[in-house]
Amino acid sequence: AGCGSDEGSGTGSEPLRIGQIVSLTGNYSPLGSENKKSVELAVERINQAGGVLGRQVQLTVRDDKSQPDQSVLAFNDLKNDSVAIIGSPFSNSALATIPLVDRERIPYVSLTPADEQINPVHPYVFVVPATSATYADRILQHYQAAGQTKVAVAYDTRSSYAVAGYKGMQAKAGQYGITLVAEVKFETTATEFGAVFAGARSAGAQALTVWATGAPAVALTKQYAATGRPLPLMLTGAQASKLFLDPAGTAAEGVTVASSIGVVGSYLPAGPQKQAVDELTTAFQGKYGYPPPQFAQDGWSGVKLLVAALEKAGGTDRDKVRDALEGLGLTTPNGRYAYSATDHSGLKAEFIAVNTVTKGAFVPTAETQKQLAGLTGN
Amino acid sequence: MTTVLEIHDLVVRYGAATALDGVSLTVGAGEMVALVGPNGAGKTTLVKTVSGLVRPAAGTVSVSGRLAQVPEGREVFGDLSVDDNLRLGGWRNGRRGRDTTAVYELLPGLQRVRGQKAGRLSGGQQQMVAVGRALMARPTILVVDELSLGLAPVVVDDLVRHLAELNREQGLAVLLIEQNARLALHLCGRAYVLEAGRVVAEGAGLDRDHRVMAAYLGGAA
Amino acid sequence: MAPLLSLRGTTRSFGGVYAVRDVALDLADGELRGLIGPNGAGKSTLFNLIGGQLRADRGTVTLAGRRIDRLPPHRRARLGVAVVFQGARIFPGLTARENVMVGAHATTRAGFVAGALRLPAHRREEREIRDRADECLDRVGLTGWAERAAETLPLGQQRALQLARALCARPRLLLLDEPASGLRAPERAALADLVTALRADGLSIILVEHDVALVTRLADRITVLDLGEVIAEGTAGEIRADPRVIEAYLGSEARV
Amino acid sequence: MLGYVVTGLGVGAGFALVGIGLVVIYRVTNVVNFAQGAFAVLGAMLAGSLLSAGLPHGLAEVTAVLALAAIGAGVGLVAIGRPGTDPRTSLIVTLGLGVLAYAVEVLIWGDQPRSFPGLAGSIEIAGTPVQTHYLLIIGVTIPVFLLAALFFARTDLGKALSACAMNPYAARVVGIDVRRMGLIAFALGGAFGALAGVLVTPVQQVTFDSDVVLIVNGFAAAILGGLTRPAVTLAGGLLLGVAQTVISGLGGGAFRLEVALVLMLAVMVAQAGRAGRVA
Amino acid sequence: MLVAAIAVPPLLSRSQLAVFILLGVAATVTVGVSLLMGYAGQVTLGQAAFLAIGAYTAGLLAVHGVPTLLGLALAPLVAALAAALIGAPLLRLRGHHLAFATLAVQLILLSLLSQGDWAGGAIGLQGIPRLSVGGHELAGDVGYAYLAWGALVLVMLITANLVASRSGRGLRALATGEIAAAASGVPVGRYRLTVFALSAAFAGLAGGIYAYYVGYLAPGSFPVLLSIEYVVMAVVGGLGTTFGPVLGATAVVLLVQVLNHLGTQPGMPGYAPAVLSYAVYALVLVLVVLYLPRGVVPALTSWRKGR
Ligand SMILES: Nc1ncnc2c1ncn2[C@@H]1O[C@H](COP(=O)(O)OP(=O)(O)OP(=O)(O)O)[C@@H](O)[C@H]1O
Ligand SMILES: Nc1ncnc2c1ncn2[C@@H]1O[C@H](COP(=O)(O)OP(=O)(O)OP(=O)(O)O)[C@@H](O)[C@H]1O
Ligand SMILES: [Mg+2]
Ligand SMILES: [Mg+2]
Repeated sequence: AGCGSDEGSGTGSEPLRIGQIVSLTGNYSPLGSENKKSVELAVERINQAGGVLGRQVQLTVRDDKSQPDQSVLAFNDLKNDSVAIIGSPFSNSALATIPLVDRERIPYVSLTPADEQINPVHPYVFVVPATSATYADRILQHYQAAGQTKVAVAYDTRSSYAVAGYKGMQAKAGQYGITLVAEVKFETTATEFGAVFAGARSAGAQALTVWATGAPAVALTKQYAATGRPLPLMLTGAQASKLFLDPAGTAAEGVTVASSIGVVGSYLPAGPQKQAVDELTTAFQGKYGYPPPQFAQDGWSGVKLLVAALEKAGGTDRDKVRDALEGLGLTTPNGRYAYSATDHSGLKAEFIAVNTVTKGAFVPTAETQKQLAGLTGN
Repeated sequence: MTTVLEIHDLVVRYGAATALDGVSLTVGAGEMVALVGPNGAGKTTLVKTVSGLVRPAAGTVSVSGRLAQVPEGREVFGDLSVDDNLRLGGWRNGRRGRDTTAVYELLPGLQRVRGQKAGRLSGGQQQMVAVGRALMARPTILVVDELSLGLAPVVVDDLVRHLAELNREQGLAVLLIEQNARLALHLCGRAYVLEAGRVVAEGAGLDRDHRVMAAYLGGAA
Repeated sequence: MAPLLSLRGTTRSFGGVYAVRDVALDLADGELRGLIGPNGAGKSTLFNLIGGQLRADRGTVTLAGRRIDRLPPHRRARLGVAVVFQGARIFPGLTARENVMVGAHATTRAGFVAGALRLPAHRREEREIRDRADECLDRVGLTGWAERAAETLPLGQQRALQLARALCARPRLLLLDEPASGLRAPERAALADLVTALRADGLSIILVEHDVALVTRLADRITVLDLGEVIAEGTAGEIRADPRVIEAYLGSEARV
Repeated sequence: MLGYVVTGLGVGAGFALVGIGLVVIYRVTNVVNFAQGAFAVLGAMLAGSLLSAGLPHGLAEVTAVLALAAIGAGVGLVAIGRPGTDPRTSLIVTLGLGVLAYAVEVLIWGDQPRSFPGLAGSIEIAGTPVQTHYLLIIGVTIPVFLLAALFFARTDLGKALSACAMNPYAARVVGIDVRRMGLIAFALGGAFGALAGVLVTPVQQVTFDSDVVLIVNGFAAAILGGLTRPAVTLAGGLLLGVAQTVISGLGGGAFRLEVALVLMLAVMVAQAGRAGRVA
Repeated sequence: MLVAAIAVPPLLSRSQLAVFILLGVAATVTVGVSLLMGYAGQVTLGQAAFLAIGAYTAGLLAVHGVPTLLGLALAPLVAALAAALIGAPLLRLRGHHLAFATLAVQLILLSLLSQGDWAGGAIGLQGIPRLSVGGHELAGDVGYAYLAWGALVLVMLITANLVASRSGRGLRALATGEIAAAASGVPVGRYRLTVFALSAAFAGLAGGIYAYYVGYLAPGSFPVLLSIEYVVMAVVGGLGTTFGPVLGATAVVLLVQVLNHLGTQPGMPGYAPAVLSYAVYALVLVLVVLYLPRGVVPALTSWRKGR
């Protein structure tokens, strides 16, 4: 207890403490470090603007080391002093912590997209990133619009994000009149993907969706390019950042990538939605020198959601904050959130963009540009 | 006479135990010197200090010339062939160091197993490798920690004859530790008797000294 | 009377080369047999075939009428075979006394559970083992060394330690592989006395030694091995006179 | 099928290259160098930086390899430099230094993944496309292993190096400077590690913690030969690579690792069964 | 030790208590690792696999309604059984081969778990009930602290007794001289297997406690790095000592916690957590093993004796 620094700053009243559990070391640190940067940035700007409820926000960060039990330790460390907790980008960490959240009844804003967090609804858990199922939905819409009915799916069996995405497509494909003609599995440590392309092609697929995170996506894309781009390739939200573009390099040219709308914010029409994106982009680019990746958008949006709920609740009472979150409608760089008592996932498929990588940048497809045009945020 | 090995007031400790307690010893050029004494007297410790494996607490060791050594416990390179073991013995002698014929002539028992891994040899064969390896270095001073250990009598005969010959013809100096004290004293002109880390007797003709033989070497018989 | 140990057709080769070839050997109960031969003749290999460290390619090993050649070494130890290996095979990290206590494994039984729970039966057995170990240490003249870490003992004492460990198993058959090597004359004399005493206790012993004087003094009969085969067997006098043995092995020793 | 095999050889050659560094160091020092993966990662990151600084391909990679040889010697100095450090202690030290490398990498290059281009394009073998870069990896690996095997088996220096691990005491007795040999081995290990890193990065990517995957595969390749035999390491790596690729090709992508590991274990146990009867 | 285990928990804050519990769990596993490596001479890089087996045994049984106390009792048994089955073929391997084999076993186990829907797959096993004894649910952290440290004291007692016993002597002998041990009547194969299973049982017991305490299990909770960390803990504390594992585990766990707090202080640069936790951890590790190569406990002992 009492681990945060004591001195309050600003108006003289006690600072308002928010805890963040985040992976700063280990496998998930590339995600976690972006989460942390953006959360800190958001807090910093809110404090500059006078804080929340007239109080300065004080952030206490704990590293979960990409390990679930360390997340539990971190939670135990943070829970007493914090009004709310922003959770780990590692789904296992989040899932290990949620039983404690249920018990302690403390608002928990999760930065990992695992469906298990919201299905069933945990009263105090709110998810910020669009879940894999949401992405799956949007990708199927895209295929439907493009008239592609035979689709192959490949997924990393070790990544819960990828497995959930695959399951989402499997469940909904029928609704969109699409058949999954080939389902190819691989592992996180795979370096060779000849079988993925061969499997898709021999099944007569018109397009291939690959669900993966991290290294395999890059290796797969490079190989995709090296083998002459045998069929249209769709990647998902985990690839919608420089984390993917940089190492993949020119191999990524022409690949389709689904992303949150914030990634292609510059194509948005003027309006609150674009403003929300621009605010983050300007601040983030200004401080760190590169545009905010997806994980930064999530962290930032999480803080915005939490702060809005605190303002709405008019105090730090945990139950009131929770209730406030459930009734909240807020436009963030990720899109407009509408949590409800039965839906703690907030984002819908309309806030997912489908882009093509062109000259090392994400460019929305024509269809998506139409979709974006409708998103003013009002 | 110039000395090739000079040990002065050597003290060696293992933790709290003192293994050598002020030992001085010299070997002159072309001289054969025996070092005898009961088990645990400190003979091996002295050899290890000479080769730098054990750091003395006090005292000095100075060597002039090329020193080679037959260590206690054979210490062959187990996964290398007999041939390679011998060659490594002479590895600082360039091409000459690769010529193993002389050693095989001296130790014909090795000839049959020259391609075998040394670690798989019989105990006595390994001892031959250790001796042969030391000879490959063409030393000017040879330190032997146990010569006859595990060797058949006929082999010991040959080796003793050969060492004497090298000493006579090439002026090889030898410091010899040998379980068979009578043999050692017979071969060497001079000897040191070590007990409990101290030199208790020293000189030539110790094998004729009945008192010494009786007290330290198991009777004069 | 049937022999205690009996080998028939015992053969073992390494990579096509015979180390032991068609050896037949009978050891009477209570006999002390010398085994000599040139370096690499196959003496240690033969011991390993009896003790179970190596498996024979063919042939039989019979101990007190029972085939043991397919048994693993620890089972043979339980049947009364104890080996003192060439060189110093001690257990570093254990004290001298503990080294010897390990030898008692062959004749005691307390298992993991008894040990982990410190059952009274186990504690009683431990006391017995300890007493027996001290007795064995005493017999080989290591009483003063009991608490020392085994690897810090000088070579001679390490050899004696191995012998004490073998004795702690209360064996019927003792295989001694060059027990005197590295010993000085006084220790050598003490060893000879000990071996004589053990023999008087009824132990059967096979003694491999290059100290021919020692072997001829102690052994009833001597077997000579060369290139894996028995080339001679007889009394000390017969062996010393055998020209093949002189040529291959004894050299000038024969004159002594 | 043949295409998968060729690709598998390329993948396996990468594993073997990581393995050979382990072998070289182990063979001389008895130390399993847990920093071997870090050598690869550092080499790759360094080469990437040199490339983006404008150095041409080839020069950048060679510079990185040389730099890592120096770093390798430095690691060796810490791990085995103190007289009397036993190999198990050194192993933990290399583990520690591998972790230290994380800190350095995060400081200099950040925690985001990196990659750089290699040989572009692919060729078709028996109906399966094979990335040209894999052929480059194979083309470099084979001579490296030939040289390493010849070096250890035929040259005096090679034998003197091996003697150090077999019996450090005896090595000193015959006048080999065991410490210096150890440092040479670590330098070679650093160079091999970097070579592995710069060769596999174009088909994959590196993050500071990629070393775990690299070392697991490299260890797997090297262990078949008891961490001492270059030729068996190559065989081990290729076996591993081909097995994984073919299994994926047959549609068992999800069980690639398990099958390959079980195969390795089976080979190891069989080997041990054969060796077990001798001694 | 016992005193510490009894007296400390009530004095700790809840966040310290959580560290204390997980420390007990880690130390319990480390005692097994130290037994294997320090006394029996077997290296393991996959001990977390048995932690996982114990944890999943307890977790799966509890999820399917088996009384939790029974689950806790079965956790070490199943882990030991698994070790015996795996060990039968693998223990023919020695040294680094065995180390690699244990690592491989863990990798295989992890991938089976992450693909097994029955085990919750990669997403993990949720909703594990808390331990209940005779209808009373063990809900408070203090209870788990007693449980974890009780288990630790138990495995330490077993280890200390065993090592001093006839079998323990056999084990220590075979670790340094298998051939001579076998010739002295030590059934080498059976002993190696038994001690392997016993150390797995320790890990399994720790896993059972872990499962009920955390209430959630996933393959990600048992990474290979965790296995390596146990080895580090054992070595840092001092192999072949009774208190080494506890001290080693405590040192590592506390160091990690302290560095986490330091690195995440406000005002620290963004790379601070990573750099601090890697660099300082690494430096401390390197210095400790270089300057106290036999571990902390032996160093302390000889220092005390030396005065
Ligand atoms: N590593 C060690 N640690 C502690 N004591 C040791 C160590 N090595 C040797 N000693 C002790 O030092 C003393 C001298 O041993 P050393 O081996 O030099 O005797 P030695 O004369 O060679 O005996 P031997 O004739 O049996 O070979 C002995 O008391 C021995 O116990
Ligand atoms: N494991 C092995 N692999 C290969 N060859 C072996 C092995 N063990 C023994 N040999 C060979 O078998 C032969 C007999 O060896 P053994 O050790 O039995 O001889 P020995 O009679 O005991 O000799 P010494 O008197 O020198 O101890 C030797 O040529 C040896 O090289
Ligand atoms: Mg000696
Ligand atoms: Mg022999």
